[in-house]
Amino acid sequence: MSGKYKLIKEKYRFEIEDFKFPEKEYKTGRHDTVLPYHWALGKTWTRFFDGLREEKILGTRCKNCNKVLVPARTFCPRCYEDMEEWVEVGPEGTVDTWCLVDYKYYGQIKEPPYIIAQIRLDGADCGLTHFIGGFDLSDPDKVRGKIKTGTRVNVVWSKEKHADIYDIAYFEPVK
Amino acid sequence: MGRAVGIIGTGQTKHGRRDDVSYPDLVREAVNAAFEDAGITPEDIDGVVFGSMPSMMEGMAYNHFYFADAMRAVGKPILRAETCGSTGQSIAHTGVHWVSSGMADIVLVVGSEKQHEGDAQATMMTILEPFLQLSAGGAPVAFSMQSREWMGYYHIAEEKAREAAAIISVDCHNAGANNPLAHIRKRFTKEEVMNAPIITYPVRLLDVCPSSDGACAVIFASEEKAKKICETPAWVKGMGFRGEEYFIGDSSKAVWQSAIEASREAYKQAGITNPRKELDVAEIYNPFSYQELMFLECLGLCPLGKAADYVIDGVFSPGGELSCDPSGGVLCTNPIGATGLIRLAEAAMQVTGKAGSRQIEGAKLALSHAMGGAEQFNGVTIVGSEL
Amino acid sequence: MKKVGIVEVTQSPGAESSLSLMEFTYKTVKELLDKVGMRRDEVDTYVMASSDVLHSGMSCANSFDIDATGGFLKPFSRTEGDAITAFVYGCMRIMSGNYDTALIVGLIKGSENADNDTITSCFADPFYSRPTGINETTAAAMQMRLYLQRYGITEEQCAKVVVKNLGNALFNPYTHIKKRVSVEDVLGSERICDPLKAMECAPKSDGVCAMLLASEEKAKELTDKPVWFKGWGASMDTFYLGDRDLLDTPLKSAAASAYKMAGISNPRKAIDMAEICEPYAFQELLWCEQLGLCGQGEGGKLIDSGATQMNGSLPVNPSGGVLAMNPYVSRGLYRVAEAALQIKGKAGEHQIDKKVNTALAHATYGFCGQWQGVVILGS
Amino acid sequence: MAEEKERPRTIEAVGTAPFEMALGPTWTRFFEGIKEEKIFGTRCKKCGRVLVPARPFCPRCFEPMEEWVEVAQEGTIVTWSYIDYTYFGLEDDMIPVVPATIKLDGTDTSWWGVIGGFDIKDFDLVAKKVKVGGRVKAVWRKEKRGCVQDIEYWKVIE
Repeated sequence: MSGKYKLIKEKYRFEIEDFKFPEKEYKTGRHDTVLPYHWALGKTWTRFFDGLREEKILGTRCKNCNKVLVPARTFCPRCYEDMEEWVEVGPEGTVDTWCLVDYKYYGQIKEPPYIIAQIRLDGADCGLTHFIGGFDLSDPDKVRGKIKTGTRVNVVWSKEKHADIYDIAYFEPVK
Repeated sequence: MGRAVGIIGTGQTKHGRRDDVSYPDLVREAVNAAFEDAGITPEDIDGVVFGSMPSMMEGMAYNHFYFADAMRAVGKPILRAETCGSTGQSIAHTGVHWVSSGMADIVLVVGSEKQHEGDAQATMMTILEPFLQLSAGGAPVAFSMQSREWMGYYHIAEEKAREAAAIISVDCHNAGANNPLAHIRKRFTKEEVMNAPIITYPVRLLDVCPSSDGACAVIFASEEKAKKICETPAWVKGMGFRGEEYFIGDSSKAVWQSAIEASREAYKQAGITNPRKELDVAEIYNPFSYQELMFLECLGLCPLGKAADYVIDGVFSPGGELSCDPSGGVLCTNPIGATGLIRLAEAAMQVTGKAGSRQIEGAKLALSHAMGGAEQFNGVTIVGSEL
Repeated sequence: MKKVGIVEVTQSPGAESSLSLMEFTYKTVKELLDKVGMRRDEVDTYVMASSDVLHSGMSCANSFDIDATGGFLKPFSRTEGDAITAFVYGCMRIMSGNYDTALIVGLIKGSENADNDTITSCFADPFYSRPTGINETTAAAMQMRLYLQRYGITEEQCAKVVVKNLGNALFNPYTHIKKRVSVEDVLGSERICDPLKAMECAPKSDGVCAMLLASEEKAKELTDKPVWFKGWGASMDTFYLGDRDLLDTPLKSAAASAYKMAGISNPRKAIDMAEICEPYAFQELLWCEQLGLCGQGEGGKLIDSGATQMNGSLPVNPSGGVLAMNPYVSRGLYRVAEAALQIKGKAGEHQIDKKVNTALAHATYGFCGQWQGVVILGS
Repeated sequence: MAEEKERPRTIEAVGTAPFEMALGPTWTRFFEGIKEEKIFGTRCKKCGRVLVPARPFCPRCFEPMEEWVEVAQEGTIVTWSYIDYTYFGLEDDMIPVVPATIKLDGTDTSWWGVIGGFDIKDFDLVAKKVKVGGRVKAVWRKEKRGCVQDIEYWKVIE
C-alpha cells in the first residue's frame, strides 16, 4: 500500500492526502498510519526473483513428495522437508480459476479492470497467482467467453525488470 | 488449577538482525528447534498458539496465516493471543489453559518478531490515542518517564538510581555475552554505561534493549503426556496477568499495581510466600534497566522503594541471593512478540538443567515475566522442576 | 471435562455509531453486567478480541480497549483474530478450574477503518500474493468460480442466500443492512469482481458483542436457562492459494472435531439451526456442504429446498448473517451469541418456530476461509 | 557500506492506511472546551475522582461519568523526560522534546504535555528548570485544531 502523505510536524502525525472517507454527520478525527518496511527476502525469494530477472520461473522440488512448487519454497509445506532442488517451470500453463476485478479500494495495486488468476504452469504441481491480460476486459461476458478453467496461457515479461513479481507483466491466452 | 501442565520442549532462533531469512523461515527455525528438543513430531501436536506484536510492526496482518506452514499448523486448530509486549506471557497462558482445560494434550506456542522489517518506535506511537495523548517519543519516553516518576516517588537520588541501573546493564551484558543465542554479546563497564549518551532522560543508550529479530517456541503437555514424553518436564506452577487503565496518568506508575497483582496470583498458585528466598532464577522483562529495578520491587523480590539498595549490594548479581536474567535478559535480546516467551523458555531450561553455559547450579524454581502496553500489562509464569 | 454455560449476551445496535470506540464498547459491556446484576470487579476473568489493523488506527488494541471491557486489574487476555477464539479461550479458562466467570467481548468500528480489502490485502505476503492483488474478495471470487463450475451451482442459487439473509435481517434489531431485495436485484448489482456481485459481498459494520460465561454451578445460579458449550473445532489451511484445492477447506476437519467433542454423529439430524459466517453469499452454501449439513455439491439444492429458511427444517442465519452485519473481528462471537439466543428462545422477532436444542455457530477469516472454527451449543 | 551490500536483499516499502475515528459525545464536548481554552474533566459519582481528559465512564467503578468539571490550567509535574533521538516520523528538526505528565490542580490523574517556552536544546538548563513537583501552566496556540496539541506547551512557573 502506498499513497501520498505528509508529516504534520506540530502534531507528530501523518496525513494521507489522496484518500477521503465518506462524509459523516458526527465529529471525527483523521488518524492515518504511515510506516516504513524493509521485508527480508531470504535466500529462496532472492533466488526466485533473480530467476525472473533472467526470464526464468523457478520452482523447487520436494525430495519427499516429489511435488514441484512455484514460487520456489524454502521447505515443503506438507512434508516440512527443506526444498533444495531447483526446477524451471512454464512459461506456459493452464488456468485453474480466475476473477475479474472491477472495483476500487484504497491501496489497490493497479487500475481496474484486471484479471487475477491461479495458473498451473507446465511442470508445476500448484497454481501461481498472477494477472491475465493483453486483451479488452471491459465486458465481463466477453471475458467469460475467452477465459475458462483449462485455458492455455503464456507468460509476457516486463521490458524493465527489478527482480520482483512484476517482472512477469501478465499471462496472455495462447493464440 | 485444572490439569497439571508441563513444558516438554523449547526452541529459539539465533536472535539479532536476521535479514538472511524471510519471516516464515525465521519462525520455522524456532519451531524446528522445539520439536527437536521435545523429541516429538508435529503429528503429536493438538493445537497451536501464536502471537507477535501488532500488524503495524511488520506490515503483515494476522501473520499466523502466513506462518501456518512454518508452524506446522495446517489442519490444526490455532489461536492467536496478543497483548503488546506481554504477548509472550499471554500466549503461554493460552497454551497452559488449553491443555489444562482438557481440550488438548499437547500445544505448541510460538512467538516471533522481526523488528528490523519495520520501525519499532514509529509503530509504538500508533498505540496512543492520537487526539488526547501527546504523540512523540515511542516506548523509551513512556518508560523513561516512569523511571523518573519512581525516583521522585521514593526520593531516590538520581546518582544512586543511575548506578543501580548501570549494574543491571553490566550484569545483563555479561550474561548476554555468555548466551550464544543473544543479540548483543558485548560486555561493558559500569563507567561506560553510566556515561553513555542520554536517549530519553534519565535513560541512557546502554540502559536500552536492542531491536531484534527472533522467534521462540515452547511445547506444553498434560501431566500424563509430559511424563511419558519427557524425562524432566518443567512444571507450570503459577500464572498471573493484570492490566491497568489506558490513560497513563490514571494510575501511579511508580508502584506498578498490575505487576504486584499478577505476581501475587502466580505466587499464590505456586505456594510461594517468600519469592526472593524460594526462587532460584528470575527472568524479568527488562527492556530498560530502570524497569528491572521497579520490577524487583513490584514482583515482591525486595521491599518497595529499595531495589536500588539491593542491586548495589549485589543481591541480584551473579553469585547473589537470586540470579536475575542469566540469559542476558531483554537488554540483550528483544524480538518483542517472542520476548516474553523467551523468558519462560529460559526459566524452563534453568529448572530442567538445560541452560548450558548460563545454567544456574541446582535451579529448581524460576519466575518468568513480561510487560506491555502503555505501561499497562504484566504477566508472570512460574515453573519448577517438581510437580 | 467441566461444563461451561453462556449466561447472557448483549449486542450493540447494528447501525453505524457516532460514539467513540471506547463509549461504544462500554455501553454493550455495561448493559451485559447490568442484565446479570454483576459488578465489573465481580467477574473473574476477561477475554477480549479485537484486531490491530481493524482498530481505528491504534495498534496494541488491548491497551485502548481494557477500560471499556471492564478488565482493570482483573485476570485478562486478548485474542487477535475472530472473536470466536475469545469465546473458546474463555471456555478454556473456566474449564481449567481457575475461574468461575468470564466476560468475553469482541469489538470493532468498521466505519472508522479503510475499505475491508485495504485491510485484508495485508494478510498476504508482501513479495507475491499482495502485489498480485490477493485479498479476501478476489480470493473468494476465484473460489466461487470453481464452485460454480465444479458442481454446477448457479448464480441464482448464490443470490438466493442474499435474499434470504437480508430478509431475515429485517426481523433482527441488531443488524446493519435493512433492505428487502430480490434475486434480480442481486444478479443485477455491480459485477465488482466477476463472478461476485456487489450485493453478494458483506458490508463493513460497527459491532460489539459481549457475553458472560460461567462454570456449571455458577451458570445455574446466574440464569434459569444457561446454554451449554458442547464442542468446538478449528483448523487452518496452507497459506498460498495455489497450493490448495479451494473447495476442500479445513472446515471439514474443524467440523469433525467439533462434532466428535459434542457427540454428534449425524449433523444434519442433530443440529436444529446454524449461524454461519458468509462474508460472500456463495460461501453459505459451500460451508453448509463442508459442515456436513448437506452432501458435497448440494449447497444449491439446499437453498432451493427452502430448508435453510427461517421456517425451514434447518434454518441458517435467521439473524441475517454476515451479509447483513459484518463487524469483522466480532462477527464470530455474534454467531455464537445468536445461536445461544435461539436456544434460550430469546431471539425476539427472528426466533425460529421449532424448538432449538442443538445449534451450530461458525466463524471464518482469511483467504477462502484459511481459518475455520465451529462451536456447538446445546440446551 | 561494504557490509550493507553483502546483506541478502530486502524489499523497501511504505505502508499507509487511513483511519477516521468518531470522537463521540464525550470527546466532542471535551474538544469544544479545548477550542475555547478550557480543560474539562469528569467526576465519578462513586469514587469521586476527577479524570482528565473527560471520560465517558470511570474505568475502575465502571459507572458513567456524567458530571463535568472545568479544571485548572495549572498543575504539578509528576514526571518528565527528554527526547533526543529520532525515528520514522520524528525528524531531526522535531527534537529535542521535553514530555511530562502533569497533575492539574483539582484532578486525580495526570496527563501528557510538552514543556517549552525556553531554550530546550540545552539539556542542563532543562534539568535545572524542570523538576518533579514543579509547577506549570498551559500556553495555548492561537489556531486550534481540536487536539491536545492545541496546548502549544506547558510553561514552567518559576
